[in-house]
Amino acid sequence: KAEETIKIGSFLAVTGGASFLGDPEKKTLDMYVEKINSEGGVLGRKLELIVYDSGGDPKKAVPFAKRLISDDKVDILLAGSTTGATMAVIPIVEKAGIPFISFGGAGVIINPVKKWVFKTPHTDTLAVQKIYNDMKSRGISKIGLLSGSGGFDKSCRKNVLDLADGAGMGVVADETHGKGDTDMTAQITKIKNSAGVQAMLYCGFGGATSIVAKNFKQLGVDIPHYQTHGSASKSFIKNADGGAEGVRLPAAALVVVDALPDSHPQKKVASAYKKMYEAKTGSEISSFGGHAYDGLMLAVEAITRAGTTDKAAVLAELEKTNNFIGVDGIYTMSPTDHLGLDEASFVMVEVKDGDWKMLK
Amino acid sequence: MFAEFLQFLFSGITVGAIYALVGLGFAIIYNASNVINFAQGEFVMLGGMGTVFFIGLGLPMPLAVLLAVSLTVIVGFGLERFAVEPARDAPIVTLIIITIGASIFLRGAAQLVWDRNFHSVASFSGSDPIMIGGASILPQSLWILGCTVVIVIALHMFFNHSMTGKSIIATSHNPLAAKLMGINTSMVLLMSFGLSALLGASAGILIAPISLTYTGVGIMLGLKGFCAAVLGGLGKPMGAIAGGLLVGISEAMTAGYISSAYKDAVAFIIILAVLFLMPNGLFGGRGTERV
Amino acid sequence: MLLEIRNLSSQYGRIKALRGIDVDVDEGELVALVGANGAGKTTLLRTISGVQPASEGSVMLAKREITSFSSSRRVKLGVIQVPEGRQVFGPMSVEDNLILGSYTRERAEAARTIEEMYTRFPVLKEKRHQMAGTLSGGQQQMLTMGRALMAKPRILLLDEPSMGLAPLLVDEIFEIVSQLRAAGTTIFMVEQNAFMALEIADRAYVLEAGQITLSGTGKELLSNEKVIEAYLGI
Amino acid sequence: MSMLRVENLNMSFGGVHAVENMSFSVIPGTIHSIIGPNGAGKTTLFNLITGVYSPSSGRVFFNDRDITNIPTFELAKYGISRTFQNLQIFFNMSAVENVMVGNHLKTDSRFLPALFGLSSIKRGERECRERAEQIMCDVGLEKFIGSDADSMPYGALKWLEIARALASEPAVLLLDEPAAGLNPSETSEIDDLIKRVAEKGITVILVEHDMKLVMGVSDHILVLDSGRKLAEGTAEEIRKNPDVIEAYLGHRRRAR
Amino acid sequence: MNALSKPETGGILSLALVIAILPAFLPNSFYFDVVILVGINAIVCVGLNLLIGYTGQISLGHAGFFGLGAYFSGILVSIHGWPPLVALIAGAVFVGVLAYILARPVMKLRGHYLAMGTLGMGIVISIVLNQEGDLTGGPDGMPVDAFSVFGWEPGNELTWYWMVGGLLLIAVWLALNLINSPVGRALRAVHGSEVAASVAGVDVARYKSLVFVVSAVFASVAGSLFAHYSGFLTPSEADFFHSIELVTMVVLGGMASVFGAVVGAAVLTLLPQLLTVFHDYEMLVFGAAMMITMIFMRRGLVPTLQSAFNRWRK
Ligand SMILES: Nc1ncnc2c1ncn2[C@@H]1O[C@H](COP(=O)(O)OP(=O)(O)OP(=O)(O)O)[C@@H](O)[C@H]1O
Ligand SMILES: Nc1ncnc2c1ncn2[C@@H]1O[C@H](COP(=O)(O)OP(=O)(O)OP(=O)(O)O)[C@@H](O)[C@H]1O
Ligand SMILES: [Mg+2]
Ligand SMILES: [Mg+2]
Repeated sequence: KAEETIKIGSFLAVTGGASFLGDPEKKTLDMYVEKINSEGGVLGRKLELIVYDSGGDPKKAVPFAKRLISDDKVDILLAGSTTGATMAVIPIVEKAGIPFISFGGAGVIINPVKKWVFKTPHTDTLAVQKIYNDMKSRGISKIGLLSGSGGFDKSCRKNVLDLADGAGMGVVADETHGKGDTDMTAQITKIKNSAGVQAMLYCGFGGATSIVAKNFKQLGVDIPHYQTHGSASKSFIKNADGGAEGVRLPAAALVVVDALPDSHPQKKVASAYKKMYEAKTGSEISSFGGHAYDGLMLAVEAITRAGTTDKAAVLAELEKTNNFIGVDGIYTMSPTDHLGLDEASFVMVEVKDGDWKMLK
Repeated sequence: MFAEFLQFLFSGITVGAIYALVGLGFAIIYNASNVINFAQGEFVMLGGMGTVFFIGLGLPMPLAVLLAVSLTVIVGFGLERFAVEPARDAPIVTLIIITIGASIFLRGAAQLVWDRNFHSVASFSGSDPIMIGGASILPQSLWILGCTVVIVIALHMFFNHSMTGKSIIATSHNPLAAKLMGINTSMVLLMSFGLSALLGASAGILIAPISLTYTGVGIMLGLKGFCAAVLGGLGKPMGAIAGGLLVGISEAMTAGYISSAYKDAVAFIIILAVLFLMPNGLFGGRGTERV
Repeated sequence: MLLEIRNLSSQYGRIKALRGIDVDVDEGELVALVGANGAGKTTLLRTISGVQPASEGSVMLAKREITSFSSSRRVKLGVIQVPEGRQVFGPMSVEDNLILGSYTRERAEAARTIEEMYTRFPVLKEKRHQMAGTLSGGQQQMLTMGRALMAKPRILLLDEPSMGLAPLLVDEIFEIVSQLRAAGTTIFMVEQNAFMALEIADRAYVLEAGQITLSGTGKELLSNEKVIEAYLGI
Repeated sequence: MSMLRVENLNMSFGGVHAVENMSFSVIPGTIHSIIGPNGAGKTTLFNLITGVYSPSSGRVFFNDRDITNIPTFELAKYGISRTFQNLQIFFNMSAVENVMVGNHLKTDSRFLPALFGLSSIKRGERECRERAEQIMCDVGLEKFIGSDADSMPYGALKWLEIARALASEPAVLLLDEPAAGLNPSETSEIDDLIKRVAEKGITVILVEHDMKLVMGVSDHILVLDSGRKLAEGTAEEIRKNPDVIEAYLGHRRRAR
Repeated sequence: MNALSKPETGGILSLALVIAILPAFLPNSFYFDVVILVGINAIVCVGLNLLIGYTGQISLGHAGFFGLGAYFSGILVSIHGWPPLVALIAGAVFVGVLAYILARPVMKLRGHYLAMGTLGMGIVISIVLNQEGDLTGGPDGMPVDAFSVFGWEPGNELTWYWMVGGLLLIAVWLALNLINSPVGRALRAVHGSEVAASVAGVDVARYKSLVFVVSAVFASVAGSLFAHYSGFLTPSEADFFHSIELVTMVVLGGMASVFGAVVGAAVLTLLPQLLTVFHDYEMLVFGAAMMITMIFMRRGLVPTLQSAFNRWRK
């Protein structure tokens, strides 16, 4: 029936400690659903978006997922700002059999592959690989690791440790800080004083990224400082109060879109998204909203190709996604790859004069 | 080696002073009303976020600070009048729940009015670290320490040597008798919430350059501030300072020498150990209940 | 009349504790109030000092209607109550307790009065730095008395001042009450020690179940059959 | 033969000697009063005997067993019960339940049977309640049987405390100023009660400032002053003792 | 007949009735899910109320016991392959022993110091669950196998519903038994006056420990159930906010009221679901609702409504 809407269900960390993820994600979804509807919808049907605020709490995410599936009867889930919330609902999603595109960061979400679960953000695995490659090119082989205690932070830390051997890296210090900590000088001092340390890598996101950068500078540590795509937002640079200078990190092309050459395949998509987001919300883009953009577009693509919202058909089409250009990268999925991005979708950037500078 | 220790110490003192300032806010309200105000962390948030907001409007820093503090004090008054006063003689837990409700309410309101991003506030006097014995400390940390010392001395004088201060304490111990002495107890309560809000807001502004600020900043700080206040012995300004520093330093030392993964746990274990040995905190003294 | 109470009623929730009370206390008079447990004596004093709202009727002080005044305003006008049951500020020092008694007065004057109190109650001087909560029952009773006197009351409302006191001290308290009265302080006193109270009182009222049932001079009531049976236990 | 014996008991609170070198003994089945000026250490002595405080030094014996430092709840098993100068009522319970708590040691309070609501527990409860109601009637609280403690007047609460103490079927009952705040006719009811209790063979230790009451009921009187023993003897001896008159009674003849 | 006239018996029968007829009004599995969560929370709250409401001892750390029970089941069943029922009991025993060890020092604290002590205890537990990633999966959580007893599995929501409903009834029954026994009276006496209770022969420290352990075991069992029901655990089950939530349930429903605990759990579990219509105003409304209820019904929902009802009947 043409009148029937296509229901998109979502639960996001709109408030709470991870709201810097959920907030732009929600805004992006709202914005583009409206845009798509004004352009006639999908399969001639309007999209209907139902968003619940999980506050980033996995415990709250679970009942919302159940509610979306069995009460709201949505056709697809585009949800889960954090890894924790995503992981908590996976058993439900798998049991119910409904396509689920997560915006959670960690690789564990799709690795091992779960039948119904996809994700759009680059994994920390990719990020760590990218960072290791950059380090190797600078002759760095011994690093000190600092990580926060959130889900993403821990998963990232695990990757750093797991991939180290293969990449010929040695982790000589492994420090963590707590949620809401306001000072990491003790940890950084320890890293600084570890024997043979050549660079520091920080796994984490949110406000802590700036504090780490500030403390790093305050302590006058003079080794290279790496962070992850979790820090890829302008506020990281701004809030670090000068401490971000020289920090290197892998980021989506979206983050440095203005610096991209016109020939870059993502330039067009990313600029359009950036323009629209900034015009509509009046705030600066972050790469997190981009995850939601890609998720929505992937879903729309798959549904359009399938010509139906039948869940199995949409699942099959999602797995057939091929060279889809999103703001996070170019997706090519398969039944064994529910992310579809590779290391190439990251660009390595360095903070220079208060802005991102693309390396090479 | 010593430089490392010194660095941990500086780090601990900085964080500890922040906890202490928040803890002081708990102490003041407790002194007047025996209420533990779990919305204290939101005062800290309002101070910081308010300053960011007013600076964003293009106002100069001092004016923004003034307005942010005033805003917080007004919220403090409102909290007392509309949430705490009507439930004055309710049991401890009920009041805890009310103030937790208030903190959720205030956080929700702040998120609605402002955004949910992290913001920084410029340091008061530059951000070039000062080196002492091979360890570095930020000028802002010295600001925090300085203000903490001034505030605690002022509070100590106020509570122990001024009639108004004494009337606040008297009100908390025996509101009926306080009324019979001619103390306007409802005014005392109002003032104590205002004072505590003022302190919380100041803490929020002082630490914003170090810790960044956002609408959720009050949760963890409020909790740690509560630890500081209890550890030192409730209602004792000096105790809150000692408690804050103890928590801060033990966190930093644990992170430095034992395990950063368990630094929060160690801090709490120290608190538990202290309470087990001294059930009324470090400076709480003995109970005075007689039968 | 310094204190005029007309048709005063007060209640706790739905429990009526006072119904239509009329009481007069003249300038310089010592008036006693006797009654059984739960008769409403404390409630009457609380209503006069403003910590318990009146549901009906009026309280006048020196021809001035004060029914709607807050307790702190009444204290400023000199209405001072010594509450029942030793309401000291437990964790504060004895001295601080006394100082708080002079909350509404000048500091310098208060300093002088505190020395008076120490001469009147030497134990308090001895224990000036001790926490009030650790005093013995009788010592606390003296403290509340001293604390009230610190305010230089115009009318002193005493709620069972001799409760829990040693005989010697009971005598002393009554002695103090007589002295205060001789010095012109108006006193309205609730007392279970009906003998002594009626003996020194100019006039007295009997309160039963929230109503005044008898009144007269102290001597009259002392010889009243009903009073003797109900309150003197003979 | 003494029921309760105190030997060289000392208690000080940071410099204040509340009880100093106190020794005395109490003969079973008698009414033993302790009087003395305010702050003489009477309540402190009660607190030491009942284990609320532990003494700085000295011993307390009960039927020749050393009970110094035995925790309060254990002492209840020996049959020591008391009331408090500052009332300690369970305001979160009804009046009857207050008295039933007094009977705690005589009721079956094993955890698992209680948890599973075994009928033996239910039966015990019924009996306990009946006994409590009986005691309330005995002390004249029958009209408060259905009341909540927090709605009772002060005077009634004093009786409630006594009822609760009696519910434990004590061998010795310590009363701390039972008549304070009561008027003379109410005090004479206390007088009756104490006598009745003593008739049942319960030893009574009484702290009280109402001399009419004390002089009337006591078999033996101990006078304390500043934590020390000032005098000891029968009512007649005490009444005439010049030290006691000087420190405590005063010269004015009181209460008739 | 006599038993029926008692208010508690009436209460337990009404509760049973509600549980029995509720499924007829639940349109789909989502509603079952919410109601099952209500049941699990209610079990914790009934236990917690024994501690907070009746004995007057605050605990801001009970989610720690809930989380420990949950992880005990999760780890023993999913990693070590224990039978779930055995794991549940083992978890309860472990938590009981832990609570017993902690009880003596913790229960010595009073008022806000006790609040701090229990809060610290809960936080330490939650930090351990967060940090011991090899065992617990860390902050990302861990999946848990389905529940089964001798091969029987409560496959769908309806079976879970009956199971949790039954257990809730048992929990309420046990709690009522305890409260209406000498043990319960002793607990309330401890609340009223510790010194007077001990004069009456109540071993205050022992009773406090006892009720602490009982409430911890209730929480642990509910935690185990939750682990198997939800199939996934994260350390947030044990965190400070969950503890606060549990206490709020107890206080909101009504302290010293067993049915209050059940009602409180229901209200606070349902409320977030109802408030989703307010979108951005959700937190605002939630906070305001908490404050307003506690200000105007400070004894909690059930006791306030109960006395209003009694007055109306008179
Ligand atoms: N806070 C209260 N709430 C409810 N009822 C109360 C309260 N205070 C007193 N009452 C009731 O009011 C009545 C009068 O009490 P009040 O304390 O005035 O008596 P009283 O004459 O002072 O007695 P006492 O000699 O025991 O001090 C009593 O029945 C008492 O139970
Ligand atoms: N916990 C305490 N801390 C400090 N001093 C105390 C404490 N308890 C009692 N005292 C002191 O010990 C002395 C004896 O007090 P106690 O209460 O035993 O006197 P009492 O004989 O019962 O007097 P009253 O007849 O007035 O009740 C007093 O001087 C009192 O100040
Ligand atoms: Mg009275
Ligand atoms: Mg005494």
